[in-house]
Amino acid sequence: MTPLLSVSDLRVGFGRNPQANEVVRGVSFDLADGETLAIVGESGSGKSVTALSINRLIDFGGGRITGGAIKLKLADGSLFDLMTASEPQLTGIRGAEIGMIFQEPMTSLNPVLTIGRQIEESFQLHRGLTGRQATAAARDALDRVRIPDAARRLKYTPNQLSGGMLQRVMIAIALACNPRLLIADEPTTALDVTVQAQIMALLAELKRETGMSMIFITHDIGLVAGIADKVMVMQNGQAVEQGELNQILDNPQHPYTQHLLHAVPHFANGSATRSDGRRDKGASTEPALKVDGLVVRFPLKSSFFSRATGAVHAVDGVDFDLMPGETLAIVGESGSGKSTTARAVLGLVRSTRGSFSVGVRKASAEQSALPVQMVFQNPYASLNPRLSIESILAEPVIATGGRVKAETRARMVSLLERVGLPKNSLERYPHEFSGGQRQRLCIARALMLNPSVVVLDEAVSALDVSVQAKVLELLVDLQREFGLAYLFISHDMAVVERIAHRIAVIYAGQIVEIGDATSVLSKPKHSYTKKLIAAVPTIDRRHEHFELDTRQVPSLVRPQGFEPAPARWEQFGPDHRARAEA
Amino acid sequence: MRILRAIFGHGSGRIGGIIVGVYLLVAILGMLGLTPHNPITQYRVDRLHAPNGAYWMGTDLFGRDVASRLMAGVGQSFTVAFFSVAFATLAGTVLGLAAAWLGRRWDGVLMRIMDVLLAFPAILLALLIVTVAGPGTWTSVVAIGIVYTPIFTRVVRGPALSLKAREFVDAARTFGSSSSYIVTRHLLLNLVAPLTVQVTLALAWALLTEAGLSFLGLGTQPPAASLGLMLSDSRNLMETAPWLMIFPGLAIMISILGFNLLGDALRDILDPRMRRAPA
Amino acid sequence: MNYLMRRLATFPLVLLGVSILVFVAIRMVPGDSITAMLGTEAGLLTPAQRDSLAAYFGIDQPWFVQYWRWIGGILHGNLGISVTYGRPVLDVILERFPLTLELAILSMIIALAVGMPAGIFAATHNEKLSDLGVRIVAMIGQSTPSFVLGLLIIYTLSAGFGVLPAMGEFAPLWQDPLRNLSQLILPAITLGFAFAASVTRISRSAMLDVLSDDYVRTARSKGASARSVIWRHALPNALIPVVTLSGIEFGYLLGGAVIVEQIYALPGLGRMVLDAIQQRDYALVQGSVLFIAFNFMIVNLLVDLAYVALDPRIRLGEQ
Amino acid sequence: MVHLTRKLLSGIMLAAMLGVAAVSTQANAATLHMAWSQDATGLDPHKQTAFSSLRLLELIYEPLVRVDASLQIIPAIATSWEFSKDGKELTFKLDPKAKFQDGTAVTPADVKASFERILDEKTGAAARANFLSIASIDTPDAATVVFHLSQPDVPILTAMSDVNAAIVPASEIKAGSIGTKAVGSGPFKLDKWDPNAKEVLSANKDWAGGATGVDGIEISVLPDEAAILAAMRTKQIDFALLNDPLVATLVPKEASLQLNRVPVLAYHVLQLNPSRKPMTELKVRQAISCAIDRQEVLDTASLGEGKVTGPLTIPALATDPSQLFCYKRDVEKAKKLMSEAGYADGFSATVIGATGEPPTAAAEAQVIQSQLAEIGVKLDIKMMELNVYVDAWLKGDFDMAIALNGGRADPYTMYNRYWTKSGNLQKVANYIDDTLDSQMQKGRAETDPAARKAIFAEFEKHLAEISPWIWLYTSYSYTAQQKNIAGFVPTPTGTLFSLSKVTIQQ
Repeated sequence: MTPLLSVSDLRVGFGRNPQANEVVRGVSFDLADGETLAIVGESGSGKSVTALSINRLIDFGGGRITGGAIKLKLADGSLFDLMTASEPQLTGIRGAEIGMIFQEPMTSLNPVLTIGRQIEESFQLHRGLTGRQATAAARDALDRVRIPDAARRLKYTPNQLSGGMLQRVMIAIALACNPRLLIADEPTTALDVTVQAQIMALLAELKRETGMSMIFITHDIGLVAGIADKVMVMQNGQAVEQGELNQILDNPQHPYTQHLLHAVPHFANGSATRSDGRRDKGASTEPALKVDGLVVRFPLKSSFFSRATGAVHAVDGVDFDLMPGETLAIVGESGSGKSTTARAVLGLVRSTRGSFSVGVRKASAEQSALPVQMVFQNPYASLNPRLSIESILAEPVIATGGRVKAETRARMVSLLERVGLPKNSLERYPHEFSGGQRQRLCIARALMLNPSVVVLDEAVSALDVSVQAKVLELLVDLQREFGLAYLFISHDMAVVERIAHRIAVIYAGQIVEIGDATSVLSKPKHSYTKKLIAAVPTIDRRHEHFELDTRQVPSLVRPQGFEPAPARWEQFGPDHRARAEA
Repeated sequence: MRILRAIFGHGSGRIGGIIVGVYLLVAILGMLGLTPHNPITQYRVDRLHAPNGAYWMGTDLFGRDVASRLMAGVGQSFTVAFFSVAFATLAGTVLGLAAAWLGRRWDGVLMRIMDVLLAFPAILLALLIVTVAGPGTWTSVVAIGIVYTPIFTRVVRGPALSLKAREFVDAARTFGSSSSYIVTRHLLLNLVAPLTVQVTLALAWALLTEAGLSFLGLGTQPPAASLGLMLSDSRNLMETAPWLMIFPGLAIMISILGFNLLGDALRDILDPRMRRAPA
Repeated sequence: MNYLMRRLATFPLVLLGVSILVFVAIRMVPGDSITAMLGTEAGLLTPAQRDSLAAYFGIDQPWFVQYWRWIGGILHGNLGISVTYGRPVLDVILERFPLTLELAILSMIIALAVGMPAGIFAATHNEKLSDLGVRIVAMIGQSTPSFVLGLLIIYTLSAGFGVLPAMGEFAPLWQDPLRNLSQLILPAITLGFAFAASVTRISRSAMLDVLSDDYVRTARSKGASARSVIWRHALPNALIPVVTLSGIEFGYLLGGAVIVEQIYALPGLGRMVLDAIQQRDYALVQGSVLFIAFNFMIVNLLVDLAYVALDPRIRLGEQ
Repeated sequence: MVHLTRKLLSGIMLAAMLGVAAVSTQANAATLHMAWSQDATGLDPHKQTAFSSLRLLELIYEPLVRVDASLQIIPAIATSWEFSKDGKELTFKLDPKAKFQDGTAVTPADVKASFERILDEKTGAAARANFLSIASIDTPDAATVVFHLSQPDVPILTAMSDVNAAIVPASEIKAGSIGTKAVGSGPFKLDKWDPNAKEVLSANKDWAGGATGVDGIEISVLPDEAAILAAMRTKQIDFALLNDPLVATLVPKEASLQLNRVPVLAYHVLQLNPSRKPMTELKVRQAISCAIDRQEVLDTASLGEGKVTGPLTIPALATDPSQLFCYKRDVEKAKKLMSEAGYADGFSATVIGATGEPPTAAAEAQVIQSQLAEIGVKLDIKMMELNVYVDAWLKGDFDMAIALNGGRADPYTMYNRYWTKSGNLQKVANYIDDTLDSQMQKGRAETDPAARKAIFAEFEKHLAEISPWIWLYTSYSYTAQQKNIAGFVPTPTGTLFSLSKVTIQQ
């Protein structure tokens, strides 16, 4: 039987001379009716380019297909040659036969058009529906992706919906005309983990309903387990391995696949937590950082002249302590207040209430001028592109009133070496480094002042998975070596599992569960923690049926003068407690 | 050097770069007096000669060599354009950075003052300044400079505000870097690119504004030549001696073309979005 | 609404600044109403004659008294009396304003009607020869001083073809629309040429930016045709910079186009102010500058409101 | 898209052409369409001194007498006039037909009230200075006015020919409406005035001078003279006043147009400031006079449109310039004079000029700059907005000034402000000696024309020799007209009064 889609020896290049700048170098695969192929790879592997070549959108992105063949089987069984098709022919195929969804739902929908119009367009283009008919069809499409109150939502513009909702709208658009092939290009990467679970569930369900085929592109091999029939692993523009799901996951042949499966953090329900440096119950060491009743509120004003009418309670009564040499991970989803907490500790946002005390470090003879330092999420944004690495590393020293002396330079060199960067880095500029290297630079910069506490705000989230693993290793090594205390802010449970000694789960500005990492991850007590953990994809849960949940994150806006009720805590172990639920 | 190579690797940048380069050369020659004739010497027996072997671009009402005046005029016009744009850039950068960095009340006050200048009809502002101070090269510089200051202030303030919210500024704050350090190294250094683009485009406007001021008799003072003055002096001789309008007119147009091409090229080269890797 | 109130609240402040600036500046210029009227003959006046003329022109008081009187008048809706026109300043301004407004609107229509299609055409033919052609024409448009273009048009039409729209004796739109249009079309083209060139360039670059946005890719993935992608998806998003530019330019044009009005002998605001400066008609200069500044601010506000209409993401007043 | 653009473009062009065609065919036979580049600045005939205001007011108001094209005094409101033997009494007989445009007759009381208004310091009339010798005014009967003078004053009659001495209704003076309402006795009534845009004049049917040749005049203000020429080419304008010789000289090239030019009394002059070093030195001033080639200034700045002149520009009194001091350029002599004065190496000075006033000012300054450079005088040119210039000029705040000064039909009226000890503009002229002052006083009292001519010839010779100013040339007053316009007589005073008899031929 002929496959639905057959790609053979696909080559794609960019620029003036596409043959010389090939990004995809000879990729071949077949996709049968109703089958799901997952393409896995890190950035630059050519997986997205491969996907965009299938419906020839790559033509508009500056790319040129330099060789190979792409054939699509149409409904009548005839073969359609996508390589030689004219642009008008292709517009007839796109949307009708091949639907596509993208990574960033926020930017992939036209910001100035209502979502209704954007869905209707598909029906107009391929079904010739207009007016009320098109509107009705659009409403049905929204219903189909489980968006409640569809009729009203049709009139919304994208900015009025959350990322998860928008990705559903995207799916509704892509599936409007019941294409037989859906290409999903990292559709959940930009989403929170619970939302990701919902989208995955939706895709799986729709696939069952329609019997369509799917190409699912992701960097997260853990995600693949839940949805794919076949897996293709890509590296440097080539498919290094492809085969059945179980075969790839259980018996990988290529070293790169093995690396992806084993060297990269995957969530293991608390079984992969650190065994070193556990909190010593008896010891009465001073905490490196103690946070007491932290509250951060942003007043809301309804007009220039009037007083504040309410406030966004971004952080609402958070306390924790952090011992030297310990990692406390604060996990939560976007908008939960985890980053605000970190920024408040550093003084980047003004706390409304609460106190911090920073313990003096005893391990080191040198007194640090500023005991708390921070590493930011985006290594591309946190280094000034116009300064040399030397200036960047010198800045904390200058800022604290120091002079750049020979010993300062020596410290720079040794730190660079310690974080694994070449010695000649000092004269270079940030753009000459990769993302992972830049994050190492940020770490080196944070260590310049010899701090006792380092706040790591999503410090590895923006990195490719294999780089992530290495940076995590570096962080653990540095912690041991310098006795650093880490406040590790993250949304990624797999990463947290690898580095945290203790975990605090934060939800709507409040800590709902805190305690020993193993205990929290393996025996979550609070319903939110449970939900969070259940949503994390793992290699072990294959073809699992995700549950759909359409609840939104609660609003953090409270009326003026509102104070939350004092928390009641339930203790579940020597170092594990959760907020009592009503 | 890197930027020069980039400009010459860019299609329209190459053309713009060459044009501006040639003009700079001509301007320098003109200012050094290395012209075929003395630009202000009146060969009064040769008045209003059409272009010929001795006078490549003809002579004017006074029998002065148009080619030489054109060279001196390019020098003069470029001087006014450069200094006025430098004035506006400097003032606009300082004010824009101050508004963005100090924020709140300072921002409000400074931007309201800029609003006043912006809302004030530009040509009238220039006219009043020139009338009060008396016309001349430096008055034109100040007048054009003041007119463009609010524009530069806005150009600086916007990106400065977004830079202020960037993570590397947050990082600097966590070390306790001083305001002056953050403003100069983190904000200003990153504003160089957008400012460069704005400067090339503003140079083109400044040339045109200088011509407009000269048309109203408020620009360069005779017998010195500027492109605008030559052009406006030629207006009633357009029929008698068309070359008096054609050459300075072309000279202005081509120079502005050059600046615009260069500005566009710089925008392409310096705009990170243009370097965005294809998805 | 709040935003609107807040913006409007800054108006008096800015206008106060403008009023002080214009008041001080115009008085710093040497010469006064008397020398403007009499020229060198003013030297023949006896001191008593000068005093009585100064009283007639209302420049006999110290400047702060004059300013106070003027501001007091404004608060009662009275911008003063123009000494050249012998009529209330506001009447004179409002008589000239329709022409300026009409000219500004016409030039903007020309600029948008020519510039936008040209810019979109260039953007969709990016880096091709036709793109280069459009860009060069646009740059020539931006680099031609309006007086050169105006004089060339007048000369070519009158000497070459023996036709020219009626000069002087301007006919308002409501009296004689055809004559009015014929008088304004050439000035509008003169102004619109450079304006259209700017619009071309800005719409080209905005379109190029937008065409590389993600949602355009989404539209293509739906199977939208090239035309639909441009007109339905890209254009509404590319409009904001065009609106900004047109708004600013329009705001400037509402202040009058001195040079073009002079060449085409149009009794617009720009020439009126220039004449008023030359005739040292203080009340008229002050009143009209204030009026122009007010218009400029209103146009800016409208541009900001247009953003909201164009782009639902923009909420005004958020920092 | 391309199609759309093309359609739009052609649509716009079509609209433009249609409009153009529709407008260029309209014409009103009985109305003279006129254009000038500068508009009147006000309507009070006693206060307005600007050239453009006078040209308008002369069509509306009448003085007692007028001067004709040869500068002879001719009747206006007065049919006859007579000086008493001692020259201290001047008697006018008024035209009984003279009527104001409101229908009332012009009476001796109106004349008396008008002159009293001029003499009243509260009026602020600049022309008051010319009438200070009036001691009292008698109105013995309904047609006679007698001026009693405090001293013999022959030039006062010429001064009275100026529209600044126009007769206005006593009732309007009382009402205080002079300047807001134009009620004169002249050939045209002002129907509408839109300052800096246009004037509409209609024929005054009751005018004592008879019927006018046209029913009305519509004057458009076209600020750009090249645009005036363009409008004349397309026959929109019948008659125009031009200032710029560069534009005027293009008129004869058009077959359908005619250029009228007449030498005027106004003179282009380089005013030195003899109160400033080194112009305090007679030899320096003379050196400057000798170093300047006046013909070349005229040829270059004004395309030769004019005539080199000495201080006197009135044809009947003027001396042949070639007989004046150093009117032939003599650089050697100039250098010699300079070194005698101790300035062999020259000096630096600033010359001021008004932008566009006259249009040739900048060009004159540049030629003079270039000529004076040859004797080591380095001139710095500063062009200023007219009012700024006037301000500096009146304060005498300049080293040298390029000026176009107005001329009068009588040399005393023209120069007493500068070259008498009590002259109002002594602070501008900054030079006076006994010879000049006594010559002026003699010329003022002398009633015999031949004797006057001799006195002023001496005056002129002396003035040229001591060179406080360097008189350059007189230019032409230009009017351009369609060839079917008949009856216009240009005069040296620049008046357009003869438009009252102009006709349009079909």
